[in-house]
Amino acid sequence: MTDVRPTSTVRSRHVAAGAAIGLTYRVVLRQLTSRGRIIGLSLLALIAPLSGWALGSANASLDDAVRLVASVGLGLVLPIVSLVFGGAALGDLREDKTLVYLWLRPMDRWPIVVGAALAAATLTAPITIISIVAAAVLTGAGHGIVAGALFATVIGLIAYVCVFTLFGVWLKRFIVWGLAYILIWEGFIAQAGAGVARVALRKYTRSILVDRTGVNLKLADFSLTTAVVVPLVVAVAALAIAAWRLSNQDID
Amino acid sequence: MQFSSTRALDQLDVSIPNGVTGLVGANGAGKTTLISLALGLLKPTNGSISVLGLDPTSDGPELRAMIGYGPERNVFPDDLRAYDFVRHLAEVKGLPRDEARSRASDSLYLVGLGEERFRALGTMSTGQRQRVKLAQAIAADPRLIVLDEPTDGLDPVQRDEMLNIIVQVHRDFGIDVMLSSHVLEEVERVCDHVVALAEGRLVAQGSMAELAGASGGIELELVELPDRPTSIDDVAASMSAAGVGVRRSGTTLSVVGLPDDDLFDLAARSVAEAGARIRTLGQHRRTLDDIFSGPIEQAQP
Amino acid sequence: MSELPPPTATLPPPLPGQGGPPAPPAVLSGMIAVNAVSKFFGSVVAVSDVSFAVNDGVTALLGPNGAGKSTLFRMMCGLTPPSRGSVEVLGFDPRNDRDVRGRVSLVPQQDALLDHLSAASFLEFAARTHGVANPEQTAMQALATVDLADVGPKPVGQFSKGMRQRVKVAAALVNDPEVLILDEPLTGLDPVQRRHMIALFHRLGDEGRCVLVSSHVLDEVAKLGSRVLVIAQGRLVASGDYRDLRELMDDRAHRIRIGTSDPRRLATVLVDRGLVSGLSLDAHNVLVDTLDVDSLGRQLAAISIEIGVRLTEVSPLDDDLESVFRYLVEGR
Amino acid sequence: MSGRGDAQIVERGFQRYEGRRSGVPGAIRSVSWESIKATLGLGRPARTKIFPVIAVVIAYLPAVVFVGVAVLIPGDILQPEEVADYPGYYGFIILAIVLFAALVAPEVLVSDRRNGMLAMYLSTPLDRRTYLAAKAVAVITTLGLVTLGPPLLLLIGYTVEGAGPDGIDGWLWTLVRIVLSGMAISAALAAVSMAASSLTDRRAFAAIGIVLLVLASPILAAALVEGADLSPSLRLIDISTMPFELVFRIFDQPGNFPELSTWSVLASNIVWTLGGVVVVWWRYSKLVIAR
Repeated sequence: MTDVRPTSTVRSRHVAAGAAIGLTYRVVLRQLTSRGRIIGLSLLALIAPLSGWALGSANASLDDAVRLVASVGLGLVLPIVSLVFGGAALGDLREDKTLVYLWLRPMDRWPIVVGAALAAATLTAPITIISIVAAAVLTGAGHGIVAGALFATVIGLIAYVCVFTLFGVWLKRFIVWGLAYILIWEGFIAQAGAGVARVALRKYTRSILVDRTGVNLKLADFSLTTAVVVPLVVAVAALAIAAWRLSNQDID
Repeated sequence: MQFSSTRALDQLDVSIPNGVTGLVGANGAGKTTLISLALGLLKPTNGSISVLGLDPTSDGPELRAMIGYGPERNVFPDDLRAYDFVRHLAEVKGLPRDEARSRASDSLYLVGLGEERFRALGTMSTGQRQRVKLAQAIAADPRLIVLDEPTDGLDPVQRDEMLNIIVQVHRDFGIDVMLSSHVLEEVERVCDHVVALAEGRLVAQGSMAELAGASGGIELELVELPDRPTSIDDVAASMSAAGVGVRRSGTTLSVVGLPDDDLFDLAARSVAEAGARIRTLGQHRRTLDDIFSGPIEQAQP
Repeated sequence: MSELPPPTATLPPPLPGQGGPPAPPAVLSGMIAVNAVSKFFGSVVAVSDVSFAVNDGVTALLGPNGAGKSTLFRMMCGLTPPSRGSVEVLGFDPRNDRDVRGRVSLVPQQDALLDHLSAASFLEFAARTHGVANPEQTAMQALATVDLADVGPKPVGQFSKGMRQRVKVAAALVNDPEVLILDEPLTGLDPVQRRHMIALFHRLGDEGRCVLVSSHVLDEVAKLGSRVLVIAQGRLVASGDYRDLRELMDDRAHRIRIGTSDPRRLATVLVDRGLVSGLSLDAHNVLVDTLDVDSLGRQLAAISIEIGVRLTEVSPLDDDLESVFRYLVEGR
Repeated sequence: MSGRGDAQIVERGFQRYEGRRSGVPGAIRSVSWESIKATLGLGRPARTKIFPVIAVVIAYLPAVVFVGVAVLIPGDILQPEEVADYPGYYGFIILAIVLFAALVAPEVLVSDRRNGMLAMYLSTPLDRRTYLAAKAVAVITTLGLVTLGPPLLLLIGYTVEGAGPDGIDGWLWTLVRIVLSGMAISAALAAVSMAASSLTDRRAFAAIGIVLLVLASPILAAALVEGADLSPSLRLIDISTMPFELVFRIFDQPGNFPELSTWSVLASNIVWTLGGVVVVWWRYSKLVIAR
């Protein structure tokens, strides 16, 4: 038994939450920025401004413009881009079995989840905001549609990214489940009735747009405060669940 | 052989005879490049190569139909059954359907996977999957099989079984084997011929007897005895008194300076006088490890 | 037969079914303490009722593929909870105690690295996530320790299997760990790299760290040190110095090959003296089985001189680690 | 009772194979057949059969209905042309074809790269060129199931019912046109879906990419031509309409976009097909195979 016992007191140290968020943010951001993914999603997002422009040049009505921004922008581009980045933030690390380099560390769990969500948002924001706001502008419908689109996208972005970060932590095939939520749940089931609609983020982002433009869309009748507060609460709850799940699941 | 920036193989001239040949060398020494050249998957920048009398650069497909290959990576289609995996690849190598079907079963029986041959590859252990790889390599009746680290990831018991099958493939079925490995003891045990590479250059080539054999002098390992604490020192002293060179490391004495037979007699006498206990005695043998650590280590960056 | 040193190796007591209810096992303690741990994945029993303690120095964990080694390692790092029993590292539960995770390092078996980072930035990231004071310098030092100083800026994704393995070990050194767990760290390394790595483990063990290594390359593990834990089919089969383990297997004869100028004469004398329990002859050798390896070793030289035959080889065939491993694991 | 001495132990272990080997053509055939079986889920767990079955049902159902209607209703109340002519038929089953295209190529190309089979294939008589040829044959053949099968069923149905094209040469000419159309659609969609499948290592992304490409291009084309009323020839960039437009031209009918010349429609199809092939070859020639 050699006498050189590592002095355990000196070495036990831990990483502060702020530093942990920063470290996770940087590594996840580098992990997410892959050329193929960004180009692909930008092309997808292109549909919004293009169809906006098509509508604009045929000088369509405000109703058509709002319906377009709500369906193509808030209903397709925003959730799918959020899914790919939000889900992959921790989902890729889990699949590549590199999460252990964040998990087996003297760090709390919640900063890891927050850092990952921030990284996903950093990439989702430019693509979604630019494309949806551009679509709103190109429709030339005015009446606050641009401000409404921007406001709805920002709120929706926060909620969708956090929810899909939770998908990435919890579900193995997060892409398939994410698409199922977007296309089937929000796309069909949530259209069925007001009760079900309450559990679909799309209804809240539409309500923000409706409130700003005065156009009333089907099933988008939440007040502005609910339409803003509920998604943010959902976002925080999703991150909390993700942090809890991260410390209680098996890590490869 | 020149890659864009690195010279993978450098004026290599090597001839590999029949039998089981071991390909050893540090990581990045050019083993995989040499194997790829032999299979016609890479073209040499200059120089020529002939395998089984054919030139891989021009008649690659015909050659690859006669060579069984076991890649290093252990990645498999999980939901494919072992039997289908072997049968399909035998068909791709040109065997008619029913011939491929019966040979697939035969090969899987030969590697000891008779009962498990209809199980999906995803449900198999690393050991079993290595054996499926070998079965696939021999199924299409090749004249040569090339195995890239066939015992990688196997535990000692599995490794023994795999090595015995490889020896059997050559001895009983007359198929020549070229295998690369990092475990030199394995190569010493199984191979008749060795090619050692470092930095793309040939470092050693020859039969196992030439490369790793007796190299003069004897080694005597004793056991410390509580009731005779000085027994080892006494043996060492009496041997060096006889005027031979004695080098001690721990409880092992390396003795040189006389023909081996005289050294053996001297050793026996010294041990008997000191009442020491022999654990091992034998000629000093050069191992692949010595070859490996010699020039190859200097070449190591 | 002289008094052997008290065996430091232990074979687990016979299974409860065979000899009366066993006394409740004492709670073990040490840098790593595993007490009555079992782990089930659905109906598959990965680890069943294993108890052992590991202290400083290098200890080798051996066992066939699928015996539960990786599962045990993951429980020691808290990556997965035990189904029953408890695991403590440096006195804390690795799964829930945040700070102990800074004092433990794992080199995982799977080949997973942050491929887009360069070796230097990956190690710097590893150091920062451990809250190390000077991450850049620690990273450089770790790179140098594994002989990768000159490829620091290159992205890890382009590294060969051996270099990636060394980066993983370096990443486990940046936090100056007290407990270092390495799951088959030697795979993919060539003999020279293996020798450097083993010398490194030795040094780490001598510095008072608890180094637990699993490997299939047994003759290299034997050089690591002689303390072994052998796991087979999820159970602890043996622990202690592997040479003592071989001695403990007194029910299994030692097989020795003796090269001599006159095998037949030597054989008859050995049988008369009752030193061997079985033998076979060939042109140059006598292959003997003996239950008293100590006496045979002491008398062999004297006998050969007495009957005038030359002794050219004495090779024990089954007391190396690989044979010990096979005997322990066979039939289990 | 002594034995008759004719006992022998048959050494059954391992025989040399001296017979003929079928070389590269045989290799292509077996790889194609294995890929076709994989996509249709033959010899694999039931769950892999769901999508192929759905696609086939969607594709053949309308044909069965039309033939049924034409057979059941006596006399010729319904002229076959009114019910469904061959080019028009594709309008009913475009969803099945797109679904199949998004399913087949990712399964056939992407999985080989992820599960080590590509490294195994390249150690056989196949090289990258012949491997891709085998895969192309597999994709085109499987797509043929939904692009060639249904119209043939229509032809047979009508002929049996006596409402088929008149005269042997008329019948043969229609058959040739059907085969030509089926192949044109399969080739274009195969090339494009294989290109998408060679750009990503995740089957899900490849499938999404194909579906989005096929859905997005008509929107894009419509936006450019109608929205900004640029020149109608910009519609040629629409991968999901042009092949079917070509079918109309093969049956020398004006089709949905008469303003586009047949040559330009054909050219668009060829450009899409060759473009796909170029992308696949560019990716696979650069691919570093980890053995």
